[in-house]
Amino acid sequence: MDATVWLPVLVLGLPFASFVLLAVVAPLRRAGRAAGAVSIAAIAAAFLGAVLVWSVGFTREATWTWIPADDGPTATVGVLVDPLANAMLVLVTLVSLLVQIYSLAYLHDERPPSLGRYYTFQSLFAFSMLGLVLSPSFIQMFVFWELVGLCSYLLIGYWYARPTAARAAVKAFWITKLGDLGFVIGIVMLWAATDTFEFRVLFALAQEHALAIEGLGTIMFLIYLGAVGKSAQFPLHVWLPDAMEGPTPVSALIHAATMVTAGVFMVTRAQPLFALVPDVLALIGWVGAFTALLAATMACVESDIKRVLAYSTVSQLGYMMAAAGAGAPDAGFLHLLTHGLFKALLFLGAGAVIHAVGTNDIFRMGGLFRAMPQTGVVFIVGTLALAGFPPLAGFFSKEAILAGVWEADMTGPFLMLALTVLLTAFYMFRVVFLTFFGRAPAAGHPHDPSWTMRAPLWVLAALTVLVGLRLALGDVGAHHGPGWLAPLSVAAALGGIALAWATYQRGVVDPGGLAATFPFSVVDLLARRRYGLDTLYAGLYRGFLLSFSRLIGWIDRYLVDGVLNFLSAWTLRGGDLLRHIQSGHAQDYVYGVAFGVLLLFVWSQWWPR
Amino acid sequence: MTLETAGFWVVAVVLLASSLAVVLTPNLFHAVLYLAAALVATGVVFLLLDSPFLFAVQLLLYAVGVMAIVVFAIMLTERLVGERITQTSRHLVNGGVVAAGVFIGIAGFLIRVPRSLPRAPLVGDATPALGRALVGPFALTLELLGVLLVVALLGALYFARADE
Amino acid sequence: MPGPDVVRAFVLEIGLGALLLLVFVANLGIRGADRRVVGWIASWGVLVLAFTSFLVRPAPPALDGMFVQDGLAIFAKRLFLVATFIGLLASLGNAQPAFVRRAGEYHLLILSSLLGMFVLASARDLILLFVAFELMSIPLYVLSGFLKRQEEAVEAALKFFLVGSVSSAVLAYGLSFVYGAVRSTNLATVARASAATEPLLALGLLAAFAGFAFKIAAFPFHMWVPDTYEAASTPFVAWLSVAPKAAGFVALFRVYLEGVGDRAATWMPLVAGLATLTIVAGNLMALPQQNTKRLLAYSGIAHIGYMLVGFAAASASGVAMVLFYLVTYVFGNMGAFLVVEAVARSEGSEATTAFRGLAQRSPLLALAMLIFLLSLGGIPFVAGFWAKLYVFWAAASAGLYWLVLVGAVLTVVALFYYLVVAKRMYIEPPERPGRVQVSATLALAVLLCVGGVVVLGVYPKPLVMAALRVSAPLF
Amino acid sequence: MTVPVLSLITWSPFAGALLIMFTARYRPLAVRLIAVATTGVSMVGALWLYAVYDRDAAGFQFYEKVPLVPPLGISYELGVDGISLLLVLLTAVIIFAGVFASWTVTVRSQEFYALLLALVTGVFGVFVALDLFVFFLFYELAVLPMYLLIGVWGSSGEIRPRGIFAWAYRETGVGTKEYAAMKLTLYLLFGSAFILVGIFALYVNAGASSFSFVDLEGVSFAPAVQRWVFLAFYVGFGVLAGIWPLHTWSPDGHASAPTAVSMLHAGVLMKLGAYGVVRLGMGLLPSGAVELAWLMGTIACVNIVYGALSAMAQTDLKYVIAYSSVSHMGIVMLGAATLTETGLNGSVFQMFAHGVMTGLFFALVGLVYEKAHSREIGKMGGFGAVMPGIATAFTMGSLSSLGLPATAGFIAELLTFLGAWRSDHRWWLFPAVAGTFLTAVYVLRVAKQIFWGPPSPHFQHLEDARGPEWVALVLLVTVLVLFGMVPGLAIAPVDTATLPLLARIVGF
Amino acid sequence: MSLTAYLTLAALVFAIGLFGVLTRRNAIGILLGIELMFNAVNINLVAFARFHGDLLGLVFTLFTIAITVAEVAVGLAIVIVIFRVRRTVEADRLDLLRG
Repeated sequence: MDATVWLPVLVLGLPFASFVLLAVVAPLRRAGRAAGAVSIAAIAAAFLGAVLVWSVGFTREATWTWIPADDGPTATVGVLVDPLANAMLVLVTLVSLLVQIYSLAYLHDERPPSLGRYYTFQSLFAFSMLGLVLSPSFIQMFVFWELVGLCSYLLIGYWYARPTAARAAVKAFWITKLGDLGFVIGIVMLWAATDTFEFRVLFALAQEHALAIEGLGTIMFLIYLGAVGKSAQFPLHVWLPDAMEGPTPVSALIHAATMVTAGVFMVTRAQPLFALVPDVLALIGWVGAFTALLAATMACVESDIKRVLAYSTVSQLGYMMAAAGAGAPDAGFLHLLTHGLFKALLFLGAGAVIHAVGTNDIFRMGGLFRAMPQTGVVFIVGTLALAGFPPLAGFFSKEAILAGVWEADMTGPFLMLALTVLLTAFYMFRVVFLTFFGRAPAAGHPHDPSWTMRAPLWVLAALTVLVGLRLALGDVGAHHGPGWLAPLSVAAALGGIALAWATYQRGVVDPGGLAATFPFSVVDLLARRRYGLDTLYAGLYRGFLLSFSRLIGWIDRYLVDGVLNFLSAWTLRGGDLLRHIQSGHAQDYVYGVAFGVLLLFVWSQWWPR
Repeated sequence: MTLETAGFWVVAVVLLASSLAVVLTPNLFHAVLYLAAALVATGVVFLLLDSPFLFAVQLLLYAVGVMAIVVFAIMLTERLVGERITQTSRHLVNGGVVAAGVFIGIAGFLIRVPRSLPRAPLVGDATPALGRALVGPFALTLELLGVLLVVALLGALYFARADE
Repeated sequence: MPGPDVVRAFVLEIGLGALLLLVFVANLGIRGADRRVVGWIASWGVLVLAFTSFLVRPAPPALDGMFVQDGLAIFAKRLFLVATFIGLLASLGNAQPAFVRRAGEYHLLILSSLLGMFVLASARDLILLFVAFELMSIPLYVLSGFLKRQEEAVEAALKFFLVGSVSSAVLAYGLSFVYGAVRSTNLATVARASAATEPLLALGLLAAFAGFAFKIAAFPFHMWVPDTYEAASTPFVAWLSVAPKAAGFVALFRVYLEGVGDRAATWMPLVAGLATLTIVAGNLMALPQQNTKRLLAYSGIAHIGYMLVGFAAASASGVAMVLFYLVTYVFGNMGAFLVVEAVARSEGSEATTAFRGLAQRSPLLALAMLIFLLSLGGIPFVAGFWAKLYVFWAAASAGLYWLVLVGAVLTVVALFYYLVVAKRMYIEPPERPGRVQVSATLALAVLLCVGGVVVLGVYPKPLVMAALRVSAPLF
Repeated sequence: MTVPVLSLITWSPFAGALLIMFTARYRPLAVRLIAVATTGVSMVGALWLYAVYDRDAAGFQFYEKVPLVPPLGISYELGVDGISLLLVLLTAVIIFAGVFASWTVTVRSQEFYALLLALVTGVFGVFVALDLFVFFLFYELAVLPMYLLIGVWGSSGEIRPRGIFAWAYRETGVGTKEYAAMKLTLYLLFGSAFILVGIFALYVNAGASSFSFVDLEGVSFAPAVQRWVFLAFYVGFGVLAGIWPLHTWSPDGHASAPTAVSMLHAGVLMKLGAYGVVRLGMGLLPSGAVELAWLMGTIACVNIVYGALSAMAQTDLKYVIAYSSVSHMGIVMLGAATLTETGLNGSVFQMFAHGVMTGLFFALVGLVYEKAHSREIGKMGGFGAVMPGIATAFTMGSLSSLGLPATAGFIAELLTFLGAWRSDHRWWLFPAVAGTFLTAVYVLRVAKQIFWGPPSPHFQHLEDARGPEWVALVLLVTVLVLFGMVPGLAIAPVDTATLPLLARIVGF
Repeated sequence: MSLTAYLTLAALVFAIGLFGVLTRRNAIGILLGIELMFNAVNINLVAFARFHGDLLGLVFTLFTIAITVAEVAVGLAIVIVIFRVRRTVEADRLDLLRG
């Protein structure tokens, strides 16, 4: 094994080792902060390794048999290192590292065993996410796909004693699992047709146009369904806002920067296959754009700071998917990377705010900029990046997406995305104005957090700026759209900011009044009810699934088993009835003999021979 | 119509009539008398079948012996109970149907027997041969019968004695 | 003059006759009310005969072929002797006045019935067969009412007697037709006659079958069984439930299978139908029983059905498997009845509830009962399993898969009521503490049965081989 | 002379049972130590077997043969191939864990352990027996002790008589342990009646006067025989494998049984049924299998979905797990019905995975029940805080149950899915996949209800698992994860057995 | 007369006997029915013997007659003991044992 193999394996193995260590050595885990140190050390080392891999920038694939079979393995595992994976490796390890450091302070009130549990899960998550990134095959991707889902479930439910957290955790698991059904059916079908899960083989087949499988469109659609669940695309996006019940660092890491982008990553990774099915691609694009818009409208009416960010994540994931659907996966991937940085920044910033004021409600905050200026600065940097201001990272990637969509002649999605630019700026600045400016509520003495929380914020803010600058200087992966695109999007963003300023800072526009005027009133109403989707799902779950299961349960107990009990009861009763022929009267017994004789006579004549 | 045929019909009527009387008459004592008649009629059937020895056995051993025991038993129970010896029947129709069914079943086989089976020629008195057979090949059977009779007597005595 | 061959053929009968005389004389000679010593004499005598029977070798037919001491007869006689020995042993400890004072009569009746069985097993002549049949039956009527002070006992005797006499009449009636059809009372001649074509022979064999069916207690000729079993004294019932049944089966084999060749198959559907009815009715009617003896009576009827399955196979292996079944049934069923006797003597009740918590009171007795029940239920590693298995195997070989399936499924019903007794013993708590007192002779009898069931369960091979050997010449 | 290792594995628990009965009266600790030692011997034996099994040679190995009844062709013939190898290992693991999981049985513990060990001998015997007759004997031995084990040491639930058959429920006493014990025993013996008939039919039709599997394998039976005998085997073994609609003994039985018995029964005995179908049904009757695969697979799909939905409807914890077994056994049967290499491998793998998983579940439920004295899910809540170890293990079991990767359940389900889509009845894939989702719903719902949520003050005194109980949990969880991460451990030997089987089925 | 005539006569007597057994309430009455049934057997046997010119039937008859006597003796003894214990000979009232 040469370095090009063992280095990525090492990057993958370090968090795993940390996980196993923490999982098995209970005293270490129960020590809490020591567990954190172990986990952080592991992820830091992994980060260094990832940077090393990235800086060298090689492409390498290595696989080993996982599920053996007679004629070649059914499934393999391995590592696939290429530019796509390299970039993700760095992003994942970096954000993980920062979040883990941040968590040390953020969760310092937790009991040591709980904290140990947290870091155990964090290590597992880092391992799973890295494994997903390095997957050379669909099956390995699916394995880690599920594992990150598991970590998401466990970490959303970190405060398992809270009923809301418990509910949110299972909801997240179930909804993403729903999408994963498609994923697994898709790869099973693909395997049945091609006998392989490996990207390399599949891509080669695609290249040679040898992948003429009946129903490839269906297969790819089903696989895409996995991404719909994981990357919170409409209509399976409903779990992500609820997932905010988890600790904020978790939201930053899993539900913003890394795990939720797995769907985008997968679609990007499998681009050669998706490229074969333009219909599915178009669908991906439309759904992405629609998701982006829909989530943005919901973000506009949300009052929970984390939920606003969550909807914004959904919205941005929609962008990425739209890009992938428009045949511009590079743009989408770029946005994935930049979004990973500034959304993590935003979440961690929000975490600092929540940590300070003890509430999630933006209407109960205000004037915090003075109390926690450092947090304010980095949060505004993140917001600007998200809103798409040059020269911050978000501007370029979003620009590239818009360009890609435009060039793919997908006007509808383009318009939706463009509108979303405006809305994004609006709802983010709504948060900024309400939180950091305006009148402060009387309660509490909020202040900037300790350095363990501040440092990650600054690092991320710096990276957001630096990456933006880097993108401004060179044109890494940027699409050159039409010349009017950049001004348009900047203008839209400015418009959004202006509207937010006018509404929430200056108060010249009454938000209530604005929401009451047509057509905003309809959107407002629907958005506040989350377009009825949560209700729909809850209704399906309770009204259909649980009721149906109760029906089946009833049928099983009282019909299927009932028939059995009926038979056995009748056997018993039959015995009871039959013994009445045993009347106790001697002559009735002679009747028995007589009947027996008759029976023999009759049988001897008419028995079928 | 030969003598035998005429005799058969007469005896058959008597036999069946007295048999029916046995199972239908309400007075148990009369029933016993009708049974005696039936047994005697059976003896006559034996005579018609050229078996005078069996006629004798039937009359002596069977008719008289059985009658004696039965009458004895009736007397005994009547003495104990001190009431009239009437008896009633149960489920006459059911019994009739089943008995008729059995008869029809038997008849169903009998009608398939060829009618023209000739009667074997008479070979003189069978009684000495009978005696030889009983002490010859049927010696063991006879001995067993002896044991049987003893045991039956033993059992009857065991039940009948009033001690203990 | 009887030659040595004749002596060889009759040695067991002569021995039994001598024993009868000895018991008779001893009974006369005893002064005082306690005549239980007669029981010891009879038991020892039967034991000696049992040992002798294992030395007896087949002999050529005697009395113009009326009487045959072949393998089947010897096999059956060994079985009768073992069963009788166990039955006598178990009744030795019986201290009821009737048994103490009338031990002479009791044992004379049993031994004479045994003599009837002996001859029945060897009879190849219709007349001899009928007489032996009656010699076997009549003492049983008396014995079942032996407790003549008990209302139930005498009632049972009357029922047994009435049904038995009617059946005897039917049997005799049938035999008269058989004789009429073939002009001979020799079974070999009967066997050679062409059966189905001759209506008189068919009628005769059918009617005679009804008579035998009464004796083995097949449905619907079984109806005397539960009442008689419930009311008569238990050791006698234990014996009654096995020995006359075995004799009945041997007689059935002699009349219906021996030497008839392929014609045997004509009986297959009839017997199979009767077997089905018997299995179903016996098992179903056993289900609601609360009295253990009654339960065992009905289960015994079901077992007869299983044996009829083997008979229905109408093959040498079928006969052999019935014989094997009979042996396991001797041990299993007698054992179960004897445990009931033990519990009833101690608890004064024959209800299944008397068994509550037996496992905690007398674990060994409970274990013995469990073994018997498992054997009766046809569970592996005890004798009854092989018995069922072999009859099924024989039936399957004859193509009667449906019958095997019916039998096997009904085994499950049977297990229900066996397990109910097991539940009383093992799962339910005892109603009162203390061990169940068992007399030494009864315990020995139970032990013999356990031994039989377990040994046959673990190593059935020699007996199976023996049964196959003796049944092969029938065809 | 070689050591008869299969006999050693098989009879060691039985020897333990005898030892316990005769030497350890009123000495509870000795009882347990004997049980640990003798099952330990089996476990070591099984591991050794697993280690030295020659994967290249394949076929039946560690062959033993002693004639029992030569004229009928019955002999004590043992051997293992890849499939039985894995199942022997499973049995060893489960019983070893089961001995620890029932450490706290106090009532009549001597008899309890003796019966348990006797039963295990039956289970081992079924997996290693090559003579159909001996196979059947072991089968019965594995079923019967259950009656007393449930009847004496079980627990009663409550089921209200309702519906159109309500009177029948009152008549049979549904819900009590006596009812459950009786139902289970009779139902399984009912199944064995079919098996017996099937075995006889084969024996008679082969005319070979041998009950040996190896001999019968060489006979090709007439298609009609194959069809009917396969059906008999399918129904007979299917009862034990919990096929719909013959499964209703299983929820009642498993719910009423004491911990170790539930573990063993759901974990291993139900596999006897599936193993029987695969080994005898498919192994001896290839054309019958092909002809009736549609039936098997379709009913398996019903099992998967129906079992999962039924599980979802339950309010009694043990019933949930019991119905989950019904659902998961559907995967086993489906895998077999696909008649493909991956499907069969998946089937066998699922036997193993489900065995460990459900063993773990029942061990946990037993612990929870023992501590909380309740099986009502609705009455529990927040146990995670007081019993984190049990909660963790339960979560692990849940995850395997819903087929999460890196647990054994995933591999099994994946392989079955792959097989299903390659079979002649592709649509089987969809109910099977839907089943995993339904499983996720009910299993996580239960986990949430019991372990998550605010801790109730009522249950604050509860304790986590202790001492010997940990042995069971850790052992089972480890196996579950190990085989999930390194599936080759199981598949490599299994594949050597499924391939020849398939060659016979598809290539006949 | 033909053989069939005798056999039919016997069959009728047999059926009448059976009828009596089934319908009489008094135990002694039932016994009389049984007698009739055995009687039918005898007619059969003698008829066969005569038509076949054979001795065996007569031998058989002798044994049957003797056995019938023995049966009746035992039967009557049972009736007597029943009467002594239960004060009735009505078969219908003897139903302590049932089910």
